Amino acid sequence: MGIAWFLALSAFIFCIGAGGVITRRNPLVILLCLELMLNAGNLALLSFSRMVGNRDGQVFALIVMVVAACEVVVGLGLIVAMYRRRLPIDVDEVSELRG
Amino acid sequence: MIGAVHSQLGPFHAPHVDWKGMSPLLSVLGGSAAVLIAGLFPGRRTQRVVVPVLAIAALIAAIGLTVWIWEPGGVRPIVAGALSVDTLALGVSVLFYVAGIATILLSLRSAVVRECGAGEYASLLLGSIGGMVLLAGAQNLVTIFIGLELLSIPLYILCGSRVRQEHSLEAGLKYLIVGSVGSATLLYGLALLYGATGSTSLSVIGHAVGTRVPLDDPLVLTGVALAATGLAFKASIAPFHTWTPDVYQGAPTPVTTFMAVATKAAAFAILLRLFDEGLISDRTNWGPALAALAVASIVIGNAGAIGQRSMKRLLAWSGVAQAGYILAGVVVGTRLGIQTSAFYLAIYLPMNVAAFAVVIARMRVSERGDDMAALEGLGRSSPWLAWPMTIAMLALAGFPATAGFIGKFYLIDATVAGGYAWLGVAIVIGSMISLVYYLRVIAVMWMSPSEVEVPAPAPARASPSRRVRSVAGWSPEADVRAQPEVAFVAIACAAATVFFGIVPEPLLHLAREVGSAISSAL
Amino acid sequence: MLKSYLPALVFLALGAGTGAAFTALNSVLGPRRPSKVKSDPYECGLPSEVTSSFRFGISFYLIAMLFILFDIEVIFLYPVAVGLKQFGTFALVETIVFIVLLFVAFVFVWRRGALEWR
Amino acid sequence: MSVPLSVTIFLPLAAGLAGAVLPRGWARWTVLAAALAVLGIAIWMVADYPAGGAGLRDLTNQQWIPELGIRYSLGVDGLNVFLIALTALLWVAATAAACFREWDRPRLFYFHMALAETAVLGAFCAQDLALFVFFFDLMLVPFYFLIGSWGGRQRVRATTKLVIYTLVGSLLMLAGAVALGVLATPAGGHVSFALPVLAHRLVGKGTQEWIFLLFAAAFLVKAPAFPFHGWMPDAYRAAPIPVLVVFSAVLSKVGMYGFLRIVVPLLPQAAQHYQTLMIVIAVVSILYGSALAFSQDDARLVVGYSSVAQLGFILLGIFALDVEGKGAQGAVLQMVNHGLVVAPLFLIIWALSARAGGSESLGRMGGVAFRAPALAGLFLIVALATLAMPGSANFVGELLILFGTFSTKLAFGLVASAGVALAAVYMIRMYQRSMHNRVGAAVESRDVTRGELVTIAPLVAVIVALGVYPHFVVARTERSTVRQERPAASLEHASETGGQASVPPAGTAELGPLGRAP
Repeated sequence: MGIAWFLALSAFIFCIGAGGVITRRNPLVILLCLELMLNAGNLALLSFSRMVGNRDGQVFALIVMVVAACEVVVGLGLIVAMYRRRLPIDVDEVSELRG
Repeated sequence: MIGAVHSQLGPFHAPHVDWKGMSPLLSVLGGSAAVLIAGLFPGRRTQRVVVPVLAIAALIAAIGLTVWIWEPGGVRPIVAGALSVDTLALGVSVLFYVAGIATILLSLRSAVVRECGAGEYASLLLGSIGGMVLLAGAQNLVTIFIGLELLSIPLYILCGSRVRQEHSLEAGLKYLIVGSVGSATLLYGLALLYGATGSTSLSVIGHAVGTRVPLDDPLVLTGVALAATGLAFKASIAPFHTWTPDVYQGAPTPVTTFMAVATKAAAFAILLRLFDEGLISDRTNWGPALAALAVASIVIGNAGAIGQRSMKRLLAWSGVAQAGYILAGVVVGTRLGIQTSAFYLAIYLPMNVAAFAVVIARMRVSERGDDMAALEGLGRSSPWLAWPMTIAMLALAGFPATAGFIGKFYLIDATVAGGYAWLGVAIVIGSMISLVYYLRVIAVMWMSPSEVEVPAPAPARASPSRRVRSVAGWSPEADVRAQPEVAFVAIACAAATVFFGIVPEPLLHLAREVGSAISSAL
Repeated sequence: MLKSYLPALVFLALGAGTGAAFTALNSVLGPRRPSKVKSDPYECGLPSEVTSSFRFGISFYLIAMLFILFDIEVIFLYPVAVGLKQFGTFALVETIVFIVLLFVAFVFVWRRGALEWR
Repeated sequence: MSVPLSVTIFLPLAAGLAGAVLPRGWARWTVLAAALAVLGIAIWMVADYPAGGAGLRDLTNQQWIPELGIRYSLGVDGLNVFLIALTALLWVAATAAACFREWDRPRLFYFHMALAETAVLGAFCAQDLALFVFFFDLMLVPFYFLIGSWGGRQRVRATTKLVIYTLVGSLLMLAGAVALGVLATPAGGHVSFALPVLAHRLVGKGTQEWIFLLFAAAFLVKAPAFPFHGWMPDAYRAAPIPVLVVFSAVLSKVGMYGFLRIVVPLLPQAAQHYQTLMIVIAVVSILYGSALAFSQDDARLVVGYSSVAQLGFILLGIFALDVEGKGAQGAVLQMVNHGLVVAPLFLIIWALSARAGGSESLGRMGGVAFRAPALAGLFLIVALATLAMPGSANFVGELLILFGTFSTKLAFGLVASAGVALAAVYMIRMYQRSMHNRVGAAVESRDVTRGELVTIAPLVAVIVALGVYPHFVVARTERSTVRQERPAASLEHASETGGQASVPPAGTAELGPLGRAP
């Protein structure tokens, strides 16, 4: 089966993640959706690396995984800190003043 | 690890590493690790003296090394195929270092350092600067991504570093979410570019697009669009700017200062790198789109700033507008345009830092916080703060005898010469709108009946600082007492703004050398 | 060559459409009938003792996050481990530098008392 | 031969800075001394300027920003020598008038006054387009502070309105100036903003036209001419009198000067193309200004609207574009005259309001003349000069303007000449209401104080002198002015005779190339 299907899948996952980030309110779920977006990128990288036949994409994917982990940890840290401050954990309530 | 990027399974050649060229980056990152460890040692002197001195020393060393390896024209690869040093990278990195020094000076007495610890604070700051330097010198999609993340993640933490302040945490979380969306979008765009051209090296991509790969290749187009979007988030270009006011307001003000000047410079450095060097051949496709973004930023930013009372939000909105001006230079894509963007980034630093320094100084003594009312009657009570703010506002509005005037002049020059005259007109119209709010700030300082302001610590700040652990054991009164270093930063930046408004030649000369870095420019 | 991309773009649009459509549908016509049974953490077995207000200790989250970080860093060792022979000393040196940096981080975490279970 | 122009220009600023650091009481005297010194230099300049001279003198011409092709080049010719003298004279008057009052934050006040003088002198002397724009915009900053910090009621609103109005124009002009400099650059040539160079590199007609509109916007707002005068009433009401003196008498002239120095010579075809439009604006300003001046009760606004009308005349003269350049000569003469009459008018209003219990409404004044014959006499002279009584220099000026207009646009000239009559109406009305009539409620009349005499009398003396010997000005401005107008005027001549006249570059006759060396 062609490369196109992998790309299609990754695009699909990316869109789901993006949609989730936009619509969801719970920061934990939003972090999950961010992971989806990043890993969609990973899938694209890997399939491309397969297509063009060099390993750059794979190494890129490795690095992305680590970066994603760091982001999530920072996000969790902030959320935990907010729990400790008993703040509302809802990104809409989170901003009292918008744009 | 970057070395491994180019390794086939065949015989592996260790990439050539030019340590001289990498020395500034090493000094910054080494400094980051050093202050982190230094911050572990308890005691007032370590926190107040040793750590900031170490950090500033690292930054000054970086500046010195940059000057040492500065040579106009031509690109010197530092790590083969991943990182290179040219005048563009070096030029903007000097901006990062200066912004870093200013930030450390501004935060000497601020509550952030007390709440998250001096070592962590300085280390995160230096780490972020390291990421910016990496980004500015990136020759490779992977390096771009690493640099961007190394830049962003410490900033997420710094935004939330006032763990006892709800706004701060919220700002951190919000910035994390929006920033990560930006990174993910950028990543996907980079992935598509890689897929289209089969390489992660900018130069290879640049050659491939238009020759091997057609200009209208769907992958290239989608990739460029997504990458532009991702970077627009970082540079807070409308319509991807919505996070800016909230985050700027919530974050600790020194951090806001840093984000306002350094992050913007880094984002534009990579925008220049990616579009005016890597994808210049595809300009016919991305040119109009970026031009539209620029106009949107100019209009939305200026319109949004009009209604603001909070100085930090006002500066955030004006930052969106100024991003639009700078983007105009990127759109033009000529060497003149690149020089203009570089020059404007350079003068944008003193203008904004001066304004933020005054805001910080006021926030510490006035219970009105960053509200515009905190500046009321400043011209009478403390002209040494009022003048820097006045000069900063006049410069941002583009009045003559300030660097802002030369910047506007240069921008319009570049746009007209580059065949984007209408963009120049858009800049002019934007400046007209911006007068409304810049002048209001000046009016509040000089023309409203002043009232005697008794310096009193804002309760929100005084109460937590009592509960500070031994990490930072000095009294909140330190905030209330005169803040020589803040005044110094403000006055120095204002002086620089005026100086470069009257004698811009040296800066313009540097800008031309920076422009000479990008050889592919029209 | 170009043809093979078109499905991707089609799916990009499709994906966006579906994602939006489903979330919209959910919010519009998704029935909301919360019941005791549904809200229970376990469908069967004994009713769980854990009350909703229960929280793990903060230090649990702390340790967990540190674990994720240090654990994920190991990824970088794999590519080197695969072909250390071809890579030779350069990769070895790089790896050592990397581990030293990790060690700095570890020292920091340890001295800052993040590892004590409070 | 004489003092370098840079010294003349930056002397006031230096004095202002010195005053800002010296003890509180000294500021006024340092600034006043500097103004007097500048006046002395200016008088020397005028005296030294040969009748019938045309070339630029006292040239200063150095690199400033070669990167952008901007040069720091200054020069004096017949066109601006009298405007410089006017500026110096009126600043002395205004500063002296200010010295007799106590001001809050005096050091700041006098610093801004000095900065303003520097900026105005710079704008008049600049021979480089970018440098002109630089000073033109810089003028705004001190006046923003002067009106906003020391003005009357609603001063902040007024000054903000003023700055936004004028800077919108200035920014458009900035865009126009840069566009002109860049588009005029021949392929491979270096961009240059030096006026003589630009006069050689005329851009295409289409380009000229849109750039012309940008410049016109800036200068008409500054004037102010009819549709762009929205800021005028508020600003005039709010401004403190010494500031208002220089503001109304000098700053409005900078706009008109800009037309003569930049627009007409550099954009001749556009000037020709928009001649009718500009003349219509001028005539409407004359009629509108006169009408409103007649209906105002606030003495300041009577003068304010009268200057709208007067500037209409000047604009009319500039765009008469007659071959002999009569209109332009009249315009230059009229710039000087108007400055000379407006300044004492405001000072007299100040004196009157001091007698009428601080009120400046004509309704509250009246009957002052009985016990103040000297003041009344001064006022009468100024009023007669304003309404262009035969024998006053204003009469000559308006006559020249009208002659120029008759020779090109007869109909408009006839309409405009109605303005002369209207001027008589509103000036005499103002004089009667304030001086004669029934004694106002709160009026306690007394004759001129020493301070008032010192500030007003010299100006009146100059008015009389010019009235006696206007040729002094005309002879010195003639050739420079005609030279500025020649390209556009000859164009018109060509269009009349149907022939295609070649456009001789303006302002380069006796002048080496100022452009940046390649």
